[in-house]
Amino acid sequence: MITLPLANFLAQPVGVSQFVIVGAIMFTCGAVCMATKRNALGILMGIELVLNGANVNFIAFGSPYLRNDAGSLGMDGQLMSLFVIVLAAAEAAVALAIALNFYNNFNSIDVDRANQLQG
Amino acid sequence: MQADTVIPNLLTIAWLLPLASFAIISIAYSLPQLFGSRASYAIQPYAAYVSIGAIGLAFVLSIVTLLGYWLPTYPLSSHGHAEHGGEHHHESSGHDEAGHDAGGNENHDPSDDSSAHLLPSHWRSSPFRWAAETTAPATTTHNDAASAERPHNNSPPPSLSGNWYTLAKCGNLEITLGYYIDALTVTMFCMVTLIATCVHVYAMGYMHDELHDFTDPEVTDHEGNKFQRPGRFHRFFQYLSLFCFSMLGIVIAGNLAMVFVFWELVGICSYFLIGFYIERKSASNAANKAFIVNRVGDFGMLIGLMALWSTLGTFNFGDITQEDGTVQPGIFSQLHTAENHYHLEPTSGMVEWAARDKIQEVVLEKGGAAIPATVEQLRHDPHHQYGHWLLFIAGVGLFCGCIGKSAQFPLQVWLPDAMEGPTPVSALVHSATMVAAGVYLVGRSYPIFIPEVLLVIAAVGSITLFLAATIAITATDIKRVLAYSTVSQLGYMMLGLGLGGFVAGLFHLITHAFFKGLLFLCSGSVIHAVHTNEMTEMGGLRKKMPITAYTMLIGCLAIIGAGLPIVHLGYFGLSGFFSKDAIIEQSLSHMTRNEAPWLWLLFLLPVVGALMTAFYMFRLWFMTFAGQPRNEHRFDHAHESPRVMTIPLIILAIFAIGVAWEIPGINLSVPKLLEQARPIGTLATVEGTLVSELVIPTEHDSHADEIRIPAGLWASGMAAAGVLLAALLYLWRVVDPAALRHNLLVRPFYALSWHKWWFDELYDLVFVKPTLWIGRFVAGFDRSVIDSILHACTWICRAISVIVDVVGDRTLIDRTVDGIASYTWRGGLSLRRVQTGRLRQYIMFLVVGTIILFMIASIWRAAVAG
Amino acid sequence: MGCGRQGFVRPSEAPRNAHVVAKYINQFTEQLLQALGMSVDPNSFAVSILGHVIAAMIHIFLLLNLVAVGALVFIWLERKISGRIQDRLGPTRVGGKFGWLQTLADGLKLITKEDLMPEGADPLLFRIAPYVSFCASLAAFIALPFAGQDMPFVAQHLNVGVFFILAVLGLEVFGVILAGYSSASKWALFGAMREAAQVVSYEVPLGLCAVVPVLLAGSMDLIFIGDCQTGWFTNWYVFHDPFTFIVFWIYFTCATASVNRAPFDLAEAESELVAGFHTEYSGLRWSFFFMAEYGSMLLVALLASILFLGGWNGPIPVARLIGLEEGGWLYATMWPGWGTYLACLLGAVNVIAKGCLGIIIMIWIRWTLPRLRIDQVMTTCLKYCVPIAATMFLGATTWQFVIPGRAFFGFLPASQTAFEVKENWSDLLALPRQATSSPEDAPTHDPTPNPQPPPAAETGPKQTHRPENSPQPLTRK
Amino acid sequence: MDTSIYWPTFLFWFFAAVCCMFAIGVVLATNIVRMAFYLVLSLAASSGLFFLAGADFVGAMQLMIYVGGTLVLLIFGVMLTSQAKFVSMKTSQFDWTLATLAGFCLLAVLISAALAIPEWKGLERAEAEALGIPQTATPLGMGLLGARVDAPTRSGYLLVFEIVSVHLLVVLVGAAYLARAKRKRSAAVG
Repeated sequence: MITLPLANFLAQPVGVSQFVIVGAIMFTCGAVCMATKRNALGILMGIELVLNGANVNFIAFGSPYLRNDAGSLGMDGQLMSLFVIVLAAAEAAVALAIALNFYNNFNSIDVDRANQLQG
Repeated sequence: MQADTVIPNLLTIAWLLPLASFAIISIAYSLPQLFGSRASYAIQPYAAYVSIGAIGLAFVLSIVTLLGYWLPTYPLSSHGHAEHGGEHHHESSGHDEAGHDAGGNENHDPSDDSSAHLLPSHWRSSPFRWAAETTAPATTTHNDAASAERPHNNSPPPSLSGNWYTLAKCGNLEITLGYYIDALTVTMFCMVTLIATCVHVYAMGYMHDELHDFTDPEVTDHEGNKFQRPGRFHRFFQYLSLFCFSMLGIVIAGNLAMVFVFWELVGICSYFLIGFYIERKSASNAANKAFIVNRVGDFGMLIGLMALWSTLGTFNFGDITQEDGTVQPGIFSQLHTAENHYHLEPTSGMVEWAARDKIQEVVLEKGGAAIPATVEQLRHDPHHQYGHWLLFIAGVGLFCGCIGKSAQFPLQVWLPDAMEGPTPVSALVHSATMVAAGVYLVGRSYPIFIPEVLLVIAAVGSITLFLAATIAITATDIKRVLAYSTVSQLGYMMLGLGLGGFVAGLFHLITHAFFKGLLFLCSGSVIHAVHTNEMTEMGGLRKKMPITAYTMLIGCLAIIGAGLPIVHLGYFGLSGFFSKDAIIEQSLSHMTRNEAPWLWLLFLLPVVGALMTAFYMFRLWFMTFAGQPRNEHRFDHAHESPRVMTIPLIILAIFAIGVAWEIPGINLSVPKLLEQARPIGTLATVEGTLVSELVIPTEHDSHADEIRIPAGLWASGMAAAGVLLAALLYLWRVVDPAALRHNLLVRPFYALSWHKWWFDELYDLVFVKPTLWIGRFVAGFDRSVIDSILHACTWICRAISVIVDVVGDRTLIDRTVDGIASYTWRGGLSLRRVQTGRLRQYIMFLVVGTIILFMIASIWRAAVAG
Repeated sequence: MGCGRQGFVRPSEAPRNAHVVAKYINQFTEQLLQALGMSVDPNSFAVSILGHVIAAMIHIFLLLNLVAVGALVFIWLERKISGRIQDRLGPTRVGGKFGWLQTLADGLKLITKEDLMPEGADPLLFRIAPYVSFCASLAAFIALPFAGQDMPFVAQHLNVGVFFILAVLGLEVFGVILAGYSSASKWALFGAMREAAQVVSYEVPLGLCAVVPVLLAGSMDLIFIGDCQTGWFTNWYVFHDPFTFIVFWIYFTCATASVNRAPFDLAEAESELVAGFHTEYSGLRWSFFFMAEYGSMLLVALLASILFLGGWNGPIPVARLIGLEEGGWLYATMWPGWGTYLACLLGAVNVIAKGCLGIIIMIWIRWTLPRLRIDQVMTTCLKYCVPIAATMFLGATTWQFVIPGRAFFGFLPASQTAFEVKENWSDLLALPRQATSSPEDAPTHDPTPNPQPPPAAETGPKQTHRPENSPQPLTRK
Repeated sequence: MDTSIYWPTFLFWFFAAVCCMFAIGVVLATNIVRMAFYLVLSLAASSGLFFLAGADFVGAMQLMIYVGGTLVLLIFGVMLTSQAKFVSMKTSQFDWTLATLAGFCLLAVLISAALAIPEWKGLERAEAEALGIPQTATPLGMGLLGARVDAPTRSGYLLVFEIVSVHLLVVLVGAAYLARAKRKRSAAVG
């Protein structure tokens, strides 16, 4: 008796593409974040976002609920994302150490101050 | 058969036990020394216990093998000619071990009746019965030796051979660790382990000085104070164990390569032991001398090995049964084939090799298929005996090794110097192990020797025995006298073997081992008592050390071959009596068979040698034990040795008396064992092919009365004469030796003997000095000529490199490189603006780059699609 | 139970959780509406929403009450116990006899208090922080089962329950940090920093300890872990072998630390930092922090009871003894399903009782031991707990490898149910590759655990050496 | 046609919304701590997405590690910025516009790519509902140990696992080293 317009919309399972779109958005946000933040930690967070977007894609490709044919990554997707997570953690550790030294050298974590590498 | 597996295993264990004790001692005592912590004197005796236990256990195992497995499996024939009685049977059924159908076919063998009348009944009681009974059928064979139909020679003895494993295998050269076991091997095992055990026990007493810090009286530094060093008790026994292991290895070895390996091991052990007091210059010199002189002999041995291997393709003595059941024929069965009635024949390989150019022609004409026929035809070519020369080279080469090891002329010089080692070592070296190895190898490879080689052996042996005997007469160092007597006794053995007396030679080896070991241990006990080697300072010790004195007396009697040749009651005598008589008989029969006048020497020298042996041995005994003490001080301090040293003396004395006798009850005696071990095809009388008038009579001829009785009388008579002479000179002092020394008639001979025939000087002149000269010359040549050439070369190289440097490097290469570098530099300068050092900018580049990539990809796809 | 021991759970075997309840409710509403004479399509959008929403409501209500009421009770309990320990009476007046309404009164007082916010604070974060930590500690309860067997009482059945709970528990400190940072005060900041450092480092030994029961059971499914300890108390994992026995105590210590109770409560060290991270808070927000703290206390205690103390299996299997199990006489007398339900209810009581025991012990510790210094806290974690836990983990592995399938320090055989429900991947291995992806043939490979459990001796190695025997079926098929 | 609500879809959109919203929040926020807070929420939501996709182990992992990681991030942010009176480093307007432009281009490209592939449309509802709860823990563990119980034909990840472990160790050492170097310097200065 009660039918809403979005009923069909919500009644059907989503596919890989929706996940990939979410991943894309996170990726883009991460990229933009990296590009705009002058704060080293902000850039770090951007990187985390990017990696997470990649993870979302991996999971989506591997999920049996989203894609069921032989093209599905299966468990490999989850394994990949596991590795990504672990490596992201490692990268965070190193990046933080770098940021720390950075801070000690420049008394700030503004990456724009560190342009001594310019040609 | 089960014994076939048990005997090798038992002997292998007996062989490896000394190695085990060596390893244990090394790990427990020597290894810590590497790290600076030396074993305390309190625990060093345990090293002796370990090695004594090992060698004693080895002796027990050997005896068990002999009595418990060998004899039951291969019973000795109470009928001597059983071995060759079985040969007709062998014609039909090829190589299995000697059948024992004793005299099963006299009717085929006329020689049996001919030998029958040679067996008077009253010999049966004598210890020599074996000789009487093993009288061969071959006595008659030499008459028609020339005739086309050749007589049967004796078949292979019962033997076990096999391989443990293969060390190396390249092409058809296969170096294996294997065993070849026959009665000789077993006998040697018993002898070696027994004497080694006695020596070990004796050494425990003799070497006790090493159990505390040792003061070497003979080594002094420039201030003249004595040299102090920590004792080396455990190391001595370590070396002894290794020594026994090596010797047993030679004895059990199944192929010549393995023999060579252990041969060298024995060499290095003797090096260690002779140089035991390494701080003494004389000792280290003696060690070096022994080692180097041995290398000379080993060079010849290597030649012999190569000759054999390159023509026979194998090192194995016996036939080896492969895993696949095929039998790989060993050296013996290749040289003595059943088709050839086990006579020694160069193999077709040898013939082919010897006549290779002829065969080459044949192949060029008829092609390879014709080779066998040609070989057969060449083999019977009467004019030049193809292959015999090869056999000659091989035999002489092998014998060279034996010359070196058992100190035969001309390499006898090292043995007397080897007296520098501790006396137990001398005893071991001279009796059971080192010098025995040479004789044993001759006996082992007996089937390889053609008559000419045997002649060489006999000649060398006779020369050696005479030479050494003459030198021994004047030596005053008690151990040197014994050393030279050893050399001359070894000469006897070689002579016996060379004259065709296989049993005689090896029999003397066994008996000599016992009494020579005894003599050396006695001398050691004397030295231990009076602390000198010089007989001129001894005398009258009989009262002080009776046991030593009388055991040594037994030794002397044994070595001179004292015995009663009472023909019609059978013989009685000490061990040496039988063995030496056997040799002299063999030489007598050899002389009777050969017309060549110079071959008489081969009888004359041993007989004279017997005289001299008796003389110098009793000279030694009288000077040492009889008469008045020449040096009161030493005499007063003399004392009988402790029991640990005398008991081995007594044991060895018992054996020195009775080792030649037949053990009553069981049908066992050393000669019978050796007779059973008689190698394939060494029984018949053979004639030389290269030296046609040479005849090597069969050993059994020498047991004929007309040979045996005169020989026995000669030997005993000479011995008696020698003893008498010695007594005259040194006991009753009818003539004063000192005065005699200055007698014009005697002096030259005395000088000759006293200076050992100037052999050392001769070698020094002939070999050592020239070597040094050549060395200096080469050094000078090197310095002057070669160095200058090298300098010239380097100068040229340098010049060339300078040119290349200027022309090629500086101009061409550097230009190019600089050009590239400058361009890169400019490129970098122009691109540096991009490198802003701004992290965020880089990220922007990344993003934009990604986008552009996507764009390109999609455009591309569109292009491909549309 | 044996649900989901294969690649996929059969729909029929789906665990009891919100979805199932929602389905019941849907049917119920359908019948109701039909009784009212209205015909309705149960699959219609609104109805389906309705059912699920109601079901979710029910679950949330239950859990919320558990936490909130639990907090009330525990605060009161703590005050009484601390009073007794300090030889006082503690609250006596409010609510009659033992002052058991004291906390309620406090709550009312807190609600009426004014809600302050220091200037210079970050308003958003300051406001949101208490709810963050409370949500974290509440969210962990979603995966926490209160009964196993045929009718698991769990809001959402996760087959990585342990992991999930530990992860979400870690989120709680997040609110604390935000609070400490956002209320611009150095005391708060210090407290937050301390707590962050402490919690982050204590998660390591905590995880190491929690892995040991997972290892023994061979699954991260809390329900499964609980069911592996059915039977008498001898089957509890705390008694499984000496290593687990030690691990239990380490776990308890680390749990105490990770919910920063005394003696690890450096975050609110009154003597040094006024009140730590909640110095600036007052009123309801402040009470939320406390509810979060007690909630997480309850959580770790319950987790301990499930991981180590047999969960819903009491020391004595009362339900089985009184025949309340399937086939028991009492079971037969009741309506179908109700016997099981009662048994599970008993189980839930068991779990909560053990949790309360754990909390009482925590309280006892708090009022007995003095507070540690920060370096001591770190030392305890990194120098003692981590190495010991790691060693115990190795020890337990070795034990499981050497004498598998034994319980109670290896004296007794393990309970049979522990083997009924072992995962059996070899069947799955035998499948073609689509097994994971195509749903209809994965379940058909019958996952039903073999009816008569094989003896421990031969099942034990099978599960310890799974990697070895897993390739074996490849040759099969 | 089953029109009743399919909760996974609903939850997906919910989580996706949270995820993207807070991701954008991270971009827009100026305060570092708030950024971290948004980041955590975004990551938590994405872990919710993982749960929905049936990767509950990875989801839990995400929660545990990322939250831990960002927690530390947060602490550092606080430590390194709080002393400077909540400095917010403004970015130039030009950068902003440029970055946004590039971002949108990238987003457009990615989304077009996502929608371009026909296989990426979802399953049928019945088909999806027939699927039970996937068991992920054991296959993941076995996969890391090199034995694939889920897809026997595929390769295991033992080597990768080892490499990553060693990498982690190296990273720990390196991070510790960097931190230590800092201390030395400060000691030298002060």
